[in-house]
Amino acid sequence: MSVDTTKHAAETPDTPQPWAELGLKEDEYQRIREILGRRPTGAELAMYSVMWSEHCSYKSSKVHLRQFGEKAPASDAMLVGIGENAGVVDIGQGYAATFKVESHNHPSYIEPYQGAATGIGGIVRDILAMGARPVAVMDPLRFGAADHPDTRRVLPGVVAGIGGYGNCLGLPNIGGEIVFDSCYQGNPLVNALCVGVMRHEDIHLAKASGAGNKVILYGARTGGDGIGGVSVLASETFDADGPSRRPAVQVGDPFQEKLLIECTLEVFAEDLVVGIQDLGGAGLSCATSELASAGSGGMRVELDTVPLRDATLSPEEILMSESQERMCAIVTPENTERFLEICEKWDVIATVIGEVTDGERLEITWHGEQIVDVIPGTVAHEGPVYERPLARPDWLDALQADSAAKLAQPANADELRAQVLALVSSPNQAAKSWVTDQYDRYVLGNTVLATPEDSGMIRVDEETNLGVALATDGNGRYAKLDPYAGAQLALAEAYRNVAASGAKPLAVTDCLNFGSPEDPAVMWQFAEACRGLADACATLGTPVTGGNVSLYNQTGEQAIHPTPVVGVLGVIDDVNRRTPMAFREEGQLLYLLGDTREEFGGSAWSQVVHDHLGGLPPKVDLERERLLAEILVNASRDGMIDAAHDLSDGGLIQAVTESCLKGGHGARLVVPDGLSAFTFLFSESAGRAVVAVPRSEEVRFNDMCGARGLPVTRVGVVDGDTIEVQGEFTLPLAELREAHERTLPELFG
Amino acid sequence: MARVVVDVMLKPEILDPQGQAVQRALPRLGFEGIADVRQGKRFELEVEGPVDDAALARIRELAESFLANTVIEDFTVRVEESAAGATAPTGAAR
Amino acid sequence: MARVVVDVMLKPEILDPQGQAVQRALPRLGFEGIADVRQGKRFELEVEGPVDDAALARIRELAESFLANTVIEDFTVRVEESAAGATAPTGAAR
Amino acid sequence: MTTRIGVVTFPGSLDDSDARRAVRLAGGEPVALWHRDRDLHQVDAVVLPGGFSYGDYLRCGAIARFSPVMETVIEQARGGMPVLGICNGFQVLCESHLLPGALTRNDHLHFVCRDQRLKVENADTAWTADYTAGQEITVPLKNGEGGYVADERTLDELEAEGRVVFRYLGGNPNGSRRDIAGITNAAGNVVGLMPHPEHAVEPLTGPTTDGLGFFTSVLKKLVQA
Ligand SMILES: Nc1ncnc2c1ncn2[C@@H]1O[C@H](COP(=O)(O)OP(=O)(O)O)[C@@H](O)[C@H]1O
Ligand SMILES: [Mg+2]
Repeated sequence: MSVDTTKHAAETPDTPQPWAELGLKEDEYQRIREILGRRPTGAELAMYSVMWSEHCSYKSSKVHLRQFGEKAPASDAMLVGIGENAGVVDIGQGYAATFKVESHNHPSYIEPYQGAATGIGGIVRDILAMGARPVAVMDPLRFGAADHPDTRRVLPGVVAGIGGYGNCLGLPNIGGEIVFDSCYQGNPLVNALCVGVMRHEDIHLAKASGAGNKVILYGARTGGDGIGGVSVLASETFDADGPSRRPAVQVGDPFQEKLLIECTLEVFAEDLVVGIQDLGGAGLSCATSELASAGSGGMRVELDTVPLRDATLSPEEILMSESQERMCAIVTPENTERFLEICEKWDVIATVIGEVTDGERLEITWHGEQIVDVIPGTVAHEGPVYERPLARPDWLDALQADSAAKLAQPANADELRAQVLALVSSPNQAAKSWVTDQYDRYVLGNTVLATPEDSGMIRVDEETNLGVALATDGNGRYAKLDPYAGAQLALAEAYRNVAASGAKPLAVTDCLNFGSPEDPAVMWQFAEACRGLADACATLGTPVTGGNVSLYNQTGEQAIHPTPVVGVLGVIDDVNRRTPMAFREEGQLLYLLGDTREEFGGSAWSQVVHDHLGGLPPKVDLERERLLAEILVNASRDGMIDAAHDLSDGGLIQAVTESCLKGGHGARLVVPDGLSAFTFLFSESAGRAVVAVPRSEEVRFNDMCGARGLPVTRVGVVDGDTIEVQGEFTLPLAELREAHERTLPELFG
Repeated sequence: MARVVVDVMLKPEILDPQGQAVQRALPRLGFEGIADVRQGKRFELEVEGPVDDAALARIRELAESFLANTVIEDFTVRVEESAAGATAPTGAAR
Repeated sequence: MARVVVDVMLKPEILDPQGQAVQRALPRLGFEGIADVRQGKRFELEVEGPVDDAALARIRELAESFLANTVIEDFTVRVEESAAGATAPTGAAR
Repeated sequence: MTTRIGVVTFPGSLDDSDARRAVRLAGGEPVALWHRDRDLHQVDAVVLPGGFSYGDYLRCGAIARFSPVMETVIEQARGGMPVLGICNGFQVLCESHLLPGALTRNDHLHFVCRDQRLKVENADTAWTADYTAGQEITVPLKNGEGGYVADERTLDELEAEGRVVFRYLGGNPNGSRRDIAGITNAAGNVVGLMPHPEHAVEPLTGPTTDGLGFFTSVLKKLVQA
């Protein structure tokens, strides 16, 4: 079969092309013809279609994401901002950290193991491409109802895939989330975060410059996997014999990725690359067009030199393939030999597939014939931008009016006790060790804190004990009730978690998981969440450095809860000063920081006890969050507290239970004046944390809080082997532990 | 008791890192002349009662829904002839 | 190009947790009458050149020293009859 | 002069830098050894670290066993050089037949990462002399294929000769026969175990510092030698 060359395309303007099958709209196809001044070749059409897909072009979300840049607080920490593979922040002592969260939702539903595994693989390559050594991963997950049969299929596969890939890669898994809600039935969310560290001078960017420099593709051979995966559409091949389906499922090879990491780091160490880009969604189409458009010149690529796993692939398929574990580097001719040598050392296949030119076009040939001739920027950055219609959902008023305040509260101490047990054993609040024990948290030997701590913490420098802390959060129930507040609460919680472990929050990444952008109600939720997050970042002084958008998360007409997942990175000068969550010493005093109000909208209590979602989420007070964080960080630095745990879903009793179980010590709690025991235990008011203060520090700690104006209430003492709420009930730790720990093994074990 | 064997292999177009790892190791072990290696799974089911068409149909169903992941794998089902020592992997071939 | 298949199974006396997990799941899937399940590995080697006795002997050696761990596993080696569609797992049985 | 302890890096090794750190914290000089290099660079002992050598495709440790560096390690181990195989390293030692038996898929079929209590059964090997027999230690365990198996005769022999070095306490995490977590060869210079002592060498990052004893043991032994 002859290839569709640019010459042929110019001569045959009327040849029908499968633009619709590739997911392009008629006006988008016309726009491509305008840009080119002729019809696109098959290869060009392939490139434009994947690069202009929602996933790659952010066509529906772009107008809203802009706020993250426009409203971003001035921050000296930001070294590289939105637009690159991942943002980079200065963490001091000459170090920089880069981190980002991405989604792999749809692939993980189709093939849970491989979908989740390749999700880890993809985000790790993004971090690597910035010049950093990846040092840890996290995995915020959402599944359908815990007892639904399909969750039994999806969850174990996803968890095994994340573990199988991450463990084999040698990256500690230091945290994440597992949330069950029937809104994710048929549409689980598999988000993956990776963090890497480097020296400032090692930052690399995805750009091709310097005419004559070589374009080197290295890593796995290119196969037929994942073609069209990125556009989530049927992937017709261009064969005249009619469409043949290629599998959209990509299979990961973590061993290959481990070699890719080591090889790439060695190449960085010898300063051999001018620019570098990972191959993720849209494969070579993305890598070549992005590298070329960011650089100074053009690029020429001989596509037939790409090493293939399947010799029958067409040039279009090679351009669209999403085969995993590949990278693309720009290397000067002088350094090329050394680059190839290092690849050989690591058994990594590396091939010079083209070079940077002094022109301005991206030209791709196939056995000597030109099949692509484009201005790369038109592929990479000039995709369509939509101002999709927005409409506040018509059901929202009714939902917000359905307040949780009218739900029956426990009538007596026995009921209160029973509800505590129900809460801590409910799938969302139960211990997650059945999952997290499948992840290696020790590898690399720098894990200072990991699950189930408030944040994961990694030592960056063994000499100085500089470290970073990370937490991810997102509460779809809150966001459903109010997406603006929900996004802010997600940020506030992650921010608070980082501070609770003693680190100063610095910067943000986010993964915005929403339904179909073609539904104005969903688009409104999305717009509100973006606005909320951007405003909150401005107030908290933590810029968004990068992230990901995942749309079309819905089953039929039913969209998932809007689920903005927010990751916060913090820095700690000396990891020895970290604050763990466990209550470790009898006699230490328990203080509740912040204000507790009757706030039950979207709460875990309302879900577990009443299967209810309605009303308004807890009030957001970002100034309070900021103050609380300052107090937590200062207290940690000055050794005033021995344990801290932030309060979030499930309220105080959930937090105290977790800290008691972790430390193996009980607690005696006293209900503060002015609060009912019920509100004290279950309220989800934001901006709160519970801390354990050694008696010797009590005065100093109280003085500090008083001077800064943070409400602080003494609520109890670490004591014995029960949790006793004075005047109400006593629960033996053993009984709590049993309730808390048996749920997941029973469901999935 | 009859034995039914279900062989499950990755579809040809799906990456098989395991088979590739074996293949890459061959030259180091002094083996030449093996162009490709694919690694899959073999299930041996000991079936009570007669293995008639109905039983085989049920086992096919089992293979399709459970033993194989048909998103990425193909499978075959066959009754193993109990006599043929060559195919019964019960003793190491020497 | 000929295909040689090497089947590797855990020795009968070695616990096979994967086979057991399959077996335990059968009742839940509504399957009765399967007395035992063992899970092993299947390697498909594409051999260049003729598969004569010498070639087979070398592949046996490969299986013995590399593909199987004979401390815990048994193996068999056989040439796959290229015609017999029934045993070539290239398409899902239906 | 400090004692040189080699830590092999195979492609896919993961805990090699941790093993080197442990050697350093114990007072030795860690020396990185490369899988393609037969030369052991005058090290006095060798650690085969955890990880997924060559992806652990086929079987854990099966491909690593045939690497050039292992030719020399096997030879020197037979000559009495102390060799410690941790997790994947243990699997490599079994595949190399320096230690009997094999490691199979965990009986529950999941990867497991947890802090594991162990009983030191043999405090006379090159790597355990700093412990006392019967001592309890806690170190991380993390593996997917850690079930130790061998035929009954081999197991009886191991027990009779005191070659079971560690046993799991507080629950068998992977279905290992007779709760065996680690074993030694007859000479006591080659030790393999599934748990990771190199991850229990600093209070900051490990559950305990119980793992340091492995490295101090061998350093003392080598100085005495
Ligand atoms: N929700 C978001 N918030 C902030 N930045 C985002 C978001 N979604 C995407 N981005 C940024 O847009 C850029 C392009 O994203 P993407 O194409 O997904 O990158 P990659 O292909 O490297 O994964 C990246 O810099 C990414 O961080
Ligand atoms: Mg990228």
